[in-house]
Amino acid sequence: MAPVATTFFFYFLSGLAVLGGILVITRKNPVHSALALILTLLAVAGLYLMLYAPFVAGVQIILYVGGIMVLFLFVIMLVNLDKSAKEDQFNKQWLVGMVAAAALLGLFMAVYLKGKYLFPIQEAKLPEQSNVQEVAVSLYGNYMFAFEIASLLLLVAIIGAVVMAKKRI
Amino acid sequence: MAPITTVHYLVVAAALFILGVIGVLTRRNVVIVLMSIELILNAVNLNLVAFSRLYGVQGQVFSIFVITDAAAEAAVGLGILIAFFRNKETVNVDEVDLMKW
Amino acid sequence: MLDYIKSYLDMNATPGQAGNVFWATVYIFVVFGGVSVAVMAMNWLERKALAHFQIRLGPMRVGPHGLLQPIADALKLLTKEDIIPSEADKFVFWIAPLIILCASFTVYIVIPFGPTHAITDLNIGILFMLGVSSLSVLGVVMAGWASNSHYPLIGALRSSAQMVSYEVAMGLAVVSAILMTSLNKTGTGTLSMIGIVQAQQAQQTWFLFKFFPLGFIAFGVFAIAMVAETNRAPFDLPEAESELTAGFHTEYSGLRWSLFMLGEYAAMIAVSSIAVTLWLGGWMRPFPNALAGETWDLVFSLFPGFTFLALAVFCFIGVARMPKHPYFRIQTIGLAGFGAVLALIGLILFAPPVRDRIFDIYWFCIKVAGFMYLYIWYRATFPRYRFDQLMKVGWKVLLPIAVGVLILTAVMGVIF
Amino acid sequence: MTDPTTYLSHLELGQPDKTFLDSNELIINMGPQHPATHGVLRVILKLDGEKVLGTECVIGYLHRGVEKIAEHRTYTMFNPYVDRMDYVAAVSNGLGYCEAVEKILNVQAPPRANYIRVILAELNRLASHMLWLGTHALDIGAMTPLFYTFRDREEILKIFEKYCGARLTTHAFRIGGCQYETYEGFEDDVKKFLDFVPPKIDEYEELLTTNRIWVERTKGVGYISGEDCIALGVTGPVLRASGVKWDLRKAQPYAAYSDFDFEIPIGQNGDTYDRYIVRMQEMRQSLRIIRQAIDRIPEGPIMAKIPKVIKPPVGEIYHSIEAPKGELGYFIVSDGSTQPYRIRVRPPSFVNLQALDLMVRGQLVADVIAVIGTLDIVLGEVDR
Repeated sequence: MAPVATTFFFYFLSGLAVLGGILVITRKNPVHSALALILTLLAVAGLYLMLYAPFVAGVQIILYVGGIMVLFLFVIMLVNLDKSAKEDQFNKQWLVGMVAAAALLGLFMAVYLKGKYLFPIQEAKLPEQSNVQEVAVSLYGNYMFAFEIASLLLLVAIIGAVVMAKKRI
Repeated sequence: MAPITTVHYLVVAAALFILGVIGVLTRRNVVIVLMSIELILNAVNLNLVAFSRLYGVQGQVFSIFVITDAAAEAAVGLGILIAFFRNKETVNVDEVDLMKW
Repeated sequence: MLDYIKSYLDMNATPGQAGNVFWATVYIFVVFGGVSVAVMAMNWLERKALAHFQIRLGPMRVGPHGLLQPIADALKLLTKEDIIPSEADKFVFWIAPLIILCASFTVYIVIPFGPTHAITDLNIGILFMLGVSSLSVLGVVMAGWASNSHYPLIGALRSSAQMVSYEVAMGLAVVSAILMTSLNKTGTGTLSMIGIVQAQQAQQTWFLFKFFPLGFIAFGVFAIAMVAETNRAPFDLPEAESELTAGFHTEYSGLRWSLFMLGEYAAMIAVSSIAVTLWLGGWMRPFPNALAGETWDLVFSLFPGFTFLALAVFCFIGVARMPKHPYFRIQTIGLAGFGAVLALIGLILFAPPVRDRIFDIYWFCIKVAGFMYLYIWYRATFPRYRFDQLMKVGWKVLLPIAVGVLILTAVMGVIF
Repeated sequence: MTDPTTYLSHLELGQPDKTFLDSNELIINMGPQHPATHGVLRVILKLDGEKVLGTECVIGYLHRGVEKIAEHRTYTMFNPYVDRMDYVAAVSNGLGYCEAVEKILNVQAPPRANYIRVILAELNRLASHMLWLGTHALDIGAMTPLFYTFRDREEILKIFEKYCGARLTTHAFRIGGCQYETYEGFEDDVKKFLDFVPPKIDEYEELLTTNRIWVERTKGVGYISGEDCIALGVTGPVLRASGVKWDLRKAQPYAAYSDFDFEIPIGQNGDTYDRYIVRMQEMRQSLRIIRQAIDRIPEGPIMAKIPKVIKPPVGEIYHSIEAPKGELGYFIVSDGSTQPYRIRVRPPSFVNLQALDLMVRGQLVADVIAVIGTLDIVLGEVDR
């Protein structure tokens, strides 16, 4: 199935993503930030679908939005933030931070303008229907070791999170 | 309008990345800093997936690893946040000035 | 125009696959409208069935046997004052029910009512369903938080913990079913909802009976987890009336509250559809292998018509038993009219061209309706779990069983 | 509305659990408008997550000053008021009051009146326990038993209605006996009821006793030891479920209870499940008593000879009976006039409610509901 109205959806979704990103870093209330982040994540999932990566899009929704963001919201509710919402939201080095970010942006611009012609414009034909199979073959074939390491990482993270969050185990 | 090419996606990814960097560098609230890190990771993922259009499926595999990493990071980060909040009753990064308690 | 419709009807793909935007839109309206009607019917049915479990009559006043009660309820809820607590976070409070509603309705995009009767067939169908249905947790959490009140907050914390925990067991049970789809010559499985049913067709068995009792256990895990996932009795702690008044939607009223209810019932139907698709052969009629052949096909294709005729007969019995009093005249006429409409639909369903197209949808819906009845039955029978017991069941019972079944399924798949 | 923390300030609340976010204690008002507090009980819960650190009951929302009213009414006039205290067991209230006044007057109700009293009081105990079972099960989430128990309670109320015209606040007894002779067919009605109820009780037990979720929700929940019960003055099924064999019907028989053969069911564990079992057994024992009473009911007068104007001698008296919920006592001080100088009621619910805090500490919110249900309180009696 060929995507319809690609241009419109691209600008729509990327607009949503960037808007969400701006809201994330400007909102006072962390819950609003989290909602904005969810917006960004969903928009990015839509962009994945447009890039013929449905499996990554599914994983993005199920893990990021359904898992990680719920964790975030859960923690925001646990730590009562009413007091801190009234305080100054930006740290003292915010000017330095902005300058650094601007510098980074400049770097990106330079790289894009210079390297735009390095990679082929012609897209490789990735069959959408077998996307999941291809990802699976790659994941359990070439990247088997990395996959196992990732599982170990998750185990470590579980233990770490439990140790951190629980005072008395 | 011009057809959407990989460069377009890269620009979106760069914008998200910069937003994330600004968030990390300027915000005081740990939760929002962690969320900004998620933004950065997403920007990276978008780059990876965009390039996987050109060079094959490896980019998508890597983005899955990045998502795994993000989950681990969020779990540990929020765990630290809870431990920190329990001791100092605050979630501001610039008040994290003790190495132990 | 007619040719256009005809050409579509002869096509062998879902509108989404065919890239047919017009038909996809039509399907979306039909499916969403159908789900809304099903939710209303389910509402009435739950109240009636629960009442009869509990030696009551249930709604009897609005329409014959309370048939118009859902409409009256909907009107009442729509016209009710919409209260937003003054201390609430208005925007989040406003958007939370919409998120739940969207999450539970978006799922229907990939539900296959028949080989071509789906809005579209994503090749990550089941992943999409699980992912989107997990979004409703967000709505619950946001509703609880935005109300700025203790009971909703506790309800939200409970339900987010509950839904996230049971998602794990549910996902693992689903994986073992997906593993079964790969038991063919090429060894490639599928995540597509239509592909899963077709795999059952190809393997000549429902996955419920595959590797008996493995499929059965996986189905059982899913069936329990899906009740917990939709916050229904006996896992209805987030909205445990006796403990938390109404859980996360305590502060909601009127239209917004009805959106929560709509979302909840839609989610119930959606997860039941997953269960039917994965284990009960989706749109397939019972015993396609044992009772094969033209005759049996014909017999089973008469079921839809007979079902509606039976419902019509029920209505006419009800008409006969109506009290012969002028007060009940309108109700009697209404019930008779309803019966007549049902009988007419039944007769239409006997017509061969309709019969052949409605056949799959009928069997799918009947299986889902069975699950809906189970939900009501659970609610009438079981007391409520306590939170720690619920977590214990989720993590210490269902999860190990699901992992064990998954491993055993993989082993069996390699052996056979 | 007072700030809930002021109530809690004098409470010695347990140390917060360090395993959770201890900076985040929740103080929750459960009630007075809450589906599971059986009326207008307000419980202030101090929670640590889901764990209960302490409770404080705030009562008095239904206070009507019944005891004060008594000081301005004659003994006869006050009789209907007592029905309004424990309104689900009005007959027992009336029985206790009438017997207390009879005791201070030093008259004896005739045997037939005593038998009628026993039959009605035991029927009332059944009704009370049925109502308890239905609401308790509803609190724990099982909806259906409520309707079953109400269906069967209806039969009892029908008998009451036929006997004295009232279903709930019966005012069935008078000082000195009963006002009404049993109506025609009373014995048949009661006998029919006796055959009707045992299968129904089996039905309730079928629904709950072996139901896994029910057992998990009630076993080990709300434990209270026999010593604690005695120390707090807890009586009734709650006391008996903790293994103390104490029933006023046996310990100091009143009315005609000494004539009957019945057992006192006791439990061992003192948890919610045992209290449930004890009450179910008590229902069967009540049926046994009613059957004996209806078989042996003597003929004779139903009213003792008492003066038209009741003027008890100066003095004080305490009389208590075993109401469905525990020891229901009346302390009457008479100054020799037609009106009591003071009447103090010892309501079982009020005293049993004291045990709530002890029973729920360290347990979960859901257990508070179960324990409030298992204590079987009636707020009309707690607040009087």
